[in-house]
Amino acid sequence: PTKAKAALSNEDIMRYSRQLLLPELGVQGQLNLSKTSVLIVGCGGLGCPLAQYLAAAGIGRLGLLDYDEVELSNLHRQVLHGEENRGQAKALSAATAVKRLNSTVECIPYHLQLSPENALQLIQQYPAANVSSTYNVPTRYLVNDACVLSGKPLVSASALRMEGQLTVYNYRGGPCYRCLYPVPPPQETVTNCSDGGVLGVVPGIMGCFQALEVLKIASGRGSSCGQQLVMFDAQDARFRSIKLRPKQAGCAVCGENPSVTQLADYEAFCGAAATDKCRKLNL
Amino acid sequence: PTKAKAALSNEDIMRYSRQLLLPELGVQGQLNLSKTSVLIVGCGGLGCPLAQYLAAAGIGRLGLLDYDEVELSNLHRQVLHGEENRGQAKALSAATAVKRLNSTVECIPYHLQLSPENALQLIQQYPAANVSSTYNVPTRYLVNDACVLSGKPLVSASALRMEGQLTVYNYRGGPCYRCLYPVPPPQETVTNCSDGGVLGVVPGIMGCFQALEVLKIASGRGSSCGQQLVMFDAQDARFRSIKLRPKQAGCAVCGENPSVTQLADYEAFCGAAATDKCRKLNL
Amino acid sequence: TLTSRLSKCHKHHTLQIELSLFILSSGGAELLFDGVKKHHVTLPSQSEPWDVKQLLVWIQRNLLKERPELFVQGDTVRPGILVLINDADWELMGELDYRLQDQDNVVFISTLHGG
Amino acid sequence: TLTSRLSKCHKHHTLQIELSLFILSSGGAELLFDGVKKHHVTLPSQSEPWDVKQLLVWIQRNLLKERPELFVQGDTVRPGILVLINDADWELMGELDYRLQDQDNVVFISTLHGG
Ligand SMILES: [Zn+2]
Ligand SMILES: [Zn+2]
Repeated sequence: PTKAKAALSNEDIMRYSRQLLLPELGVQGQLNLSKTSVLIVGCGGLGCPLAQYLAAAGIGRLGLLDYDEVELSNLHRQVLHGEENRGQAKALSAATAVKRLNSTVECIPYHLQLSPENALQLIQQYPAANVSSTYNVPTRYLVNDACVLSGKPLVSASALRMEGQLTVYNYRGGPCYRCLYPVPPPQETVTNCSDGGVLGVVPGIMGCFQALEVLKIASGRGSSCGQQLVMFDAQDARFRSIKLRPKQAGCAVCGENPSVTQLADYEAFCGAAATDKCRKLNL
Repeated sequence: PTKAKAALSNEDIMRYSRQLLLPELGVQGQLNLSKTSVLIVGCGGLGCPLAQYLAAAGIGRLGLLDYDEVELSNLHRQVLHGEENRGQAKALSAATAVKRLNSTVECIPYHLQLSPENALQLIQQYPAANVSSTYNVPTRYLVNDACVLSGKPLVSASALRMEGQLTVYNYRGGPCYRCLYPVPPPQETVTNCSDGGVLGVVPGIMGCFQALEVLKIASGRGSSCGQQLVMFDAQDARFRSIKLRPKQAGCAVCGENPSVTQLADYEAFCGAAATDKCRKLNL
Repeated sequence: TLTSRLSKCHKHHTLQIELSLFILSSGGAELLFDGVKKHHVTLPSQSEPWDVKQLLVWIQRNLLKERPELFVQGDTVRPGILVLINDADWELMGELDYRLQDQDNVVFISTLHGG
Repeated sequence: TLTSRLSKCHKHHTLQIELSLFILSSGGAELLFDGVKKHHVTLPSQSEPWDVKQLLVWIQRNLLKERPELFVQGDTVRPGILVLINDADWELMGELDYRLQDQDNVVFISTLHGG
């Protein structure tokens, strides 16, 4: 889908010289990056550093999806946007910022909400890693199912208050989101950033971490976070890696007899709206 | 030094609302941030995300020091700069980008090299945490000694290839850089990014981590990385925290009978030049 | 290794009267425990070995201050909470039937939804 | 706890013929070990307990491929390399005199200077 590069240009060699030196990447790894397209679902606190470092590293194509507009209260953590972008679509604002950094990356902003109607078609245009940084529960199930149905890995992270979590789902035989969470949580137990608050640099760290895992997958080295949950506690500056269960034979979407074979109504399934605009504070 | 705020403005409350919600920060913590000034030594791969997240969070004053100009080979990791900034002083380019994100932060670019002649005077203008993201050996000793002589903590990180390291020196009775490394390393064993290469997102993660520790110190919560070495291995996505030795009684600068009582010639001490422009590849 | 741990566990319990555990909660689950993330608890001795199912009941009675329905549903944890035993997903350890050993580390982690 | 570890160590050595260690290197120090970061080594039995000073000599003879002067200077590691024993700075453990125990984890880490 993205223009297949046979070789690096002189400008590429100059721009990426410091990472071309790495035996873990090298010229072949860099060419692999340039052939990779990644969809970022959500251009918020996680999506901003993620898009920034993927573009800087030379990912071929970057889809930037967000239905929301930039607000002043975003700027403490959504560092790709600026004060002048208030009111602008986040997808557009992010694309402009990314272009400033690396104009050779093909950047496609999507100012829309991911839905069961458009998700598969969109995700199938992004052959490699599909990244979610989305927070609400219905969209997490939607992105998961769309990734499983299209056979793509999902590099998922979240951040709230002073904590972060990261897992690569549906990757090399590992579990999908539904394998871990077959039943959605009760809505009153779900807290988002507007309710619970978040220290901006925590999604900063987690979004960079997502970028790292996407780059490891895209370059051909592979992620070390499949079937792993990485937990970060910012207060004591500690990371913990947890071994997760394998792919579950009884999983509704990736199991042996899946009951989910197409995308359905995720708001009904979760008993929640797929936006985070209004939500009560609970825990 | 920076204007002492008695209360938050309505715009502040809107902008920082998501972090004001945190019991770990709150209004008092936010006011503490606005009273803090931080000097960032080096606006490169670590300094960029560091400046970005400190400014986003509402640090009162940010000194941005770098003697270098933006080059194309910087852009894979130095994400505050853009293609249009090539040839511009990094300190200026970083200041412009930071202003775009948060115009309420007082931003002071220093396009100069830190030296024994200017270091103390500069650092004394930044009462709270002094952050170094500088890589060459003489500058590390210079910044360390200047921080010890002015009684300020030093949040230090480095990144090379696929690895990162972080320590908060001279903090709450913990060791300084010299306590750990009383003798400089042989010059041929020192590798920098031009020699060894670096995956851009690795300084991204470490710079965010520095920002986190600066924010914890500045808000009054305190860092958890004094007398600790945090090691990050990007290939297996693992962090390790190592307990370091305490402050050494025999340390030449922070010990009981210090022999270093003013800044001296660090290039002679280290047998190395305080730039990273030319260096042979060794290990 | 699960079997060896279980047998070690059995041996343990015949020698030992009380069971000491580290209980951690994070991701928001700590709010059910009065905001405290780390608990070091001692379970009273009993003739049978303690399993996780019994631990959940004990926690409800002794640690949870309010709204136990946000922690358990039926005899297991509610959807959205992941249980980790000694840094592994409890699904790998036998879930509710895992027999607890002295000094075990049990973590209740709520999935985060922010970004 | 150092004393208790040392006495445990003594006891260990009277029972045991060989000493098995995990040696890790990072930050660039692994380049002295042929680029390999993790080594699982077995030290031969000897009448006296092994200490770190002897380990450095053994490493020089058995693991380092070239340029030993970039690893040791005199009888200690060269400036710029930090030694960690079981996740603690070796300065806390007795440095060269620390007596190694079976299954000890020894890390040689080079200070990074990139940014
Ligand atoms: Zn599944
Ligand atoms: Zn010192």
